[in-house]
Amino acid sequence: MTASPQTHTGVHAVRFGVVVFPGSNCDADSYDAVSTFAGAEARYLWHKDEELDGLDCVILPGGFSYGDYLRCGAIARFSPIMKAVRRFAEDGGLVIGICNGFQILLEAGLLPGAMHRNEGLRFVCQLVNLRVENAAMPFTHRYDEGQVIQVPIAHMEGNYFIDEAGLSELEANKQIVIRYANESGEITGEANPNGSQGNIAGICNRTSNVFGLMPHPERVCDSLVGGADGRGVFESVIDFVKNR
Amino acid sequence: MTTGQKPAYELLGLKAREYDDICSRLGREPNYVELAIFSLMWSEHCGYKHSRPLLKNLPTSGERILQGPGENAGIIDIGEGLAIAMKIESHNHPSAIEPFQGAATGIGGIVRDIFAMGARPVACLDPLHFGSLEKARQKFLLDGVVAGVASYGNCMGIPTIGGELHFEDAYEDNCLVNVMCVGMVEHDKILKASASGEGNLIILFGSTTGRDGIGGASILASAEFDETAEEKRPTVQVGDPFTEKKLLEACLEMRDQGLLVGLQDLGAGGLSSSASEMASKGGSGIDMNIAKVPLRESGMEPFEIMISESQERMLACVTPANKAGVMAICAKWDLDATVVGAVTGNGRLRIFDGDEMIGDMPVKALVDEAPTYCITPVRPLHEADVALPDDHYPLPGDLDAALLELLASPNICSRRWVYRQYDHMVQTNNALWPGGEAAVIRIKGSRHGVALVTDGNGRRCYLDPRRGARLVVAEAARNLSCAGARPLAITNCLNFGNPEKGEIYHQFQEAVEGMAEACRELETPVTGGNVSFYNESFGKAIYPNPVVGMMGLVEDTGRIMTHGFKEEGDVVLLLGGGRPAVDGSEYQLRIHGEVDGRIPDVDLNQEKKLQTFVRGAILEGIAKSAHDVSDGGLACCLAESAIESGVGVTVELEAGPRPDVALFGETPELVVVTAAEADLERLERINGAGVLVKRIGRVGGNRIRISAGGKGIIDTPVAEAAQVWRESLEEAVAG
Amino acid sequence: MKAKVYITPKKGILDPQGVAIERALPALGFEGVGGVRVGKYIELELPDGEGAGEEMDKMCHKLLANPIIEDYRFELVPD
Amino acid sequence: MKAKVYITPKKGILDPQGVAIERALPALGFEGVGGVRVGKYIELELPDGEGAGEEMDKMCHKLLANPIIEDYRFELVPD
Ligand SMILES: Nc1ncnc2c1ncn2[C@@H]1O[C@H](COP(=O)(O)OP(=O)(O)O)[C@@H](O)[C@H]1O
Ligand SMILES: [Mg+2]
Repeated sequence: MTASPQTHTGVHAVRFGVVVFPGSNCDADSYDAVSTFAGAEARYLWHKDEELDGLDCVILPGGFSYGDYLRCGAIARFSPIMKAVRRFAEDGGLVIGICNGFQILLEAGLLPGAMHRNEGLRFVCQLVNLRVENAAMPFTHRYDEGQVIQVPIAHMEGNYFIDEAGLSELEANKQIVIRYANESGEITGEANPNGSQGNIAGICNRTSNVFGLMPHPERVCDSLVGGADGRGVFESVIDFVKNR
Repeated sequence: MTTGQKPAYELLGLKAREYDDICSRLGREPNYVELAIFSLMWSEHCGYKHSRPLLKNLPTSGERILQGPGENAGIIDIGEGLAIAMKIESHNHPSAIEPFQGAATGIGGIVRDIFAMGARPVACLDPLHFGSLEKARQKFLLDGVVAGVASYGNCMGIPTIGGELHFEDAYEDNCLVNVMCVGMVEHDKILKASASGEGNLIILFGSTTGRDGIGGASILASAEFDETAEEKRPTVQVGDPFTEKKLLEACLEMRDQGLLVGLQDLGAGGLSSSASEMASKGGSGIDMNIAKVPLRESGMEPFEIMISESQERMLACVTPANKAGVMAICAKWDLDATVVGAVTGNGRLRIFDGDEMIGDMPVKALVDEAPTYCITPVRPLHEADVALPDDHYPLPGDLDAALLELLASPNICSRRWVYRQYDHMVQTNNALWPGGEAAVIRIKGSRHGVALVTDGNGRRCYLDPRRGARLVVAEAARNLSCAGARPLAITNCLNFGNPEKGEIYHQFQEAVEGMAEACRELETPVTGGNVSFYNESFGKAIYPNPVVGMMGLVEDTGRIMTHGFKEEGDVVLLLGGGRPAVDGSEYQLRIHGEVDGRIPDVDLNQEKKLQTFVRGAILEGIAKSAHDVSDGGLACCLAESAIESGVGVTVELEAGPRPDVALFGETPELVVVTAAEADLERLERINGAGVLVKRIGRVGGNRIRISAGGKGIIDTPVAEAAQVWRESLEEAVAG
Repeated sequence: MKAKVYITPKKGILDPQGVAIERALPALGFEGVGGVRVGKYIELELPDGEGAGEEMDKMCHKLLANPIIEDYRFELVPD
Repeated sequence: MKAKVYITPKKGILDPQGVAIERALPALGFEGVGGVRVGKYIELELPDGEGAGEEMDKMCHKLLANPIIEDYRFELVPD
């Protein structure tokens, strides 16, 4: 492991790595978003890299890795870097998969379940309301439980599926982190943009260090371009790492 | 000759005279490979045979224009060492045959044009025109085209942030699918499509070459459709946005490492066109070895390899020293790359199959010397000299119902069904989301932004092509001004019928001249564009439709204007001297079922003053909303601002034209602005040019209320208007 | 009866999915695989009767396949 | 040899594409069609040899199908 970089105040900057797969297209957005936070720094990771040196959090960004041909995330999960990501997660490292990144985490088995095509069979790009179901984990502790935030989605396959047993387990372990809701935080069929089971928009693993979500928090970190409700995700990570 | 086999040149679409011309330029008869290449380069699509002389009239230079027409895209300086590359193109014929793949490969093609200039694509816009949605076929086309744009643009990670959507019977057999792409580039990184330096290498990279798209450009875009359209189908190409995304990243890496002498995409005309254009721009020649081209299919003929339009391929000119660098980048992105040729000094395109030379043509003859034709223009009978009187049509009994019907018109209602399918947020630059006057993207790390809009109105151009084209340019500029941006330049796509006919040629000539006048007056030079002829079937042409893509500069992204009302009590002002008319309006078509009369002409000088004033009011922080009066007239303009905000409005008009004309008549040179009472004096002070300002009402309540001469003529709840406006398109598509 | 429909990209038409899979396979430890073509496989139940074959053909042509870029064939299996 | 792979949505699991097709059919004049399930059909060439079946099974399980929501079967056809 290489030595940790230090900021001039002597405090560790929180180090994010953004994985670039061929076909990733939210890699730069994630990188740019992270770079706006004081005390954070970002670097790109190439999908053929086999090591993750000195990182605090790995982002699997949105996009169409390998064109999303065959199935979303199906080919990307075999990239060399995914072996390193798996080890990193097993050692307690923070991993966040956004949109295509979430799909890759599912395909890789780092999170349970699978994605279907959206119920309406069309690509859906819009702001949605999300209710924070679990605000006691590394990626959301800056939000309040039950808080409603506005974050955009943009996907063709975000219709989350898991079998009954798996669902009970998710619920029992508080692994459902965010759900699609209406403005007042009610979980309704109308508020569900893609047919996801239980309006699930994002889940984590049992140890809550791996987080996958279809909405794009990196797109709402600047009110000039649509809002700032996504900042909490990155602020949560930064806080969590600093206080670890 | 009535029987027997037609000569080869004729089957390839060349005229006898053109064939003789080729022979004299070669000093002999061409062989089949050469003939195929000539027929492609001298097709309407590549050779601009009927448009070149007229396009010369367009203004193309200006202080900010770094690159005018001639390269893959135009380039406009936006300061701070940055520039915008932009270009629009049609994919009408391929989309009519296979809407999904036609639209997808349309996006693919225009995006390649942008990164061929060394620019990173930051936005796409898609002006679309179909026949009436009441027909199942039109729904199928719309659905497929939108899904195709979405699939390609979304995968590439380029936000589709604007466009247009019109439905009119004239497009029933010939839909228009125009696509525009905009890119960002630093001045010193701009690339050109030129091949120079004897001994430099020509590298082909990207997808393999197959039979798909053989003859696509020349056959599809240079002929009318008829019963044989079915037979032309095998030329359909399938888009591969994943490969294109890798191509994009690889090309920009090559650019950053300074590895390229020139870069060119392969579009219509395939290798023939790309290679000869690169040689032409570099003042050089190219020797091309087709035996080196990686093929997707076995048994391809040499001429097929030269004219294949397989997608997702690029051609680079590279010094021998930089070859390894280029190859390494291609390997990194898992792209095939092959040296297929070399630059020579002889000014010829020579084709080799291994050691055997199978073609030898002067580059200049191929690229610059396609014959041009001027047709005697004939003014069509339907073009009228006078406008209709205000009382030409009976006054509708229920004006509220007429307003709702217009708001529900597929030409006016919300386009959310479309843009929801486009990833319009990726790259996180959207300072203004789709649905407003114009799209605005920020420039990261700068206060500046870029505003973008497309505009085309075939119906008006049909009634008067010159006035129509002037109006299209003026309206595009007005939309940008209403968003707070200063219009800088346009790109354009000229969609017309068969130019060999006098009436079509007349429409084309008038429209180009009208566009030129407006661009000159409004100081928005033309940086490039595209011509799409032969948009006609069974002898019936589309409406003449010059589509304009315009960009403007936003000085401060903190000062962008939107059209929704902002606050109860704000004063509603009508700016400008335009007089509404029914001729060519959506009201005329929708309520009275006609397209007739003569559209008003735009006073470009007044228009310019009006726009300067509107921008001033925005920059000074006086205007709180701005919206131009366009489709559906003043009533729809007010309703849209009310719907956007959920706040109503009360307006009192003077007794003037008949109520329906006042409400729904269309006119250039009118903008609705709202402002706080306290700011009105300041507004007056900045009105140096004396633009007409009328105070017409106040924002407030939850109804849209309009009276004229003291008599109420509209009283509609905002919620009701909002509902029909929001839901109509989705219902029309589903129903 | 039951119908099984096989839809494949037309010969000579690019199959981006097939190409992407083929290129990825070696890295996954599958060497020497070529000619990957990805199509659709659709199963459905339709009413028994005389014209079932014709009906299926029409259905494939109009909806299930895109005859411009895809070939199709189907089998009818009595229940 | 050649392999033909059939991938189908698991029984009892939602198939949004199948549902959409089923809904669209009556409007196109196809009545009484039900149980539409949309899957994938993949053809590929693989090296002849002993373990071809095992190899294919692994490829299907690991890559071509997602065993959580999809079933697969394949046929090997000697050239
Ligand atoms: N085909 C399309 N794709 C994406 N956005 C579109 C499309 N058509 C229209 N829009 C967007 O919808 C909004 C309204 O369109 P339109 O009614 O044509 O505007 P205007 O009346 O200002 O000309 C604009 O933001 C426009 O960019
Ligand atoms: Mg407008």
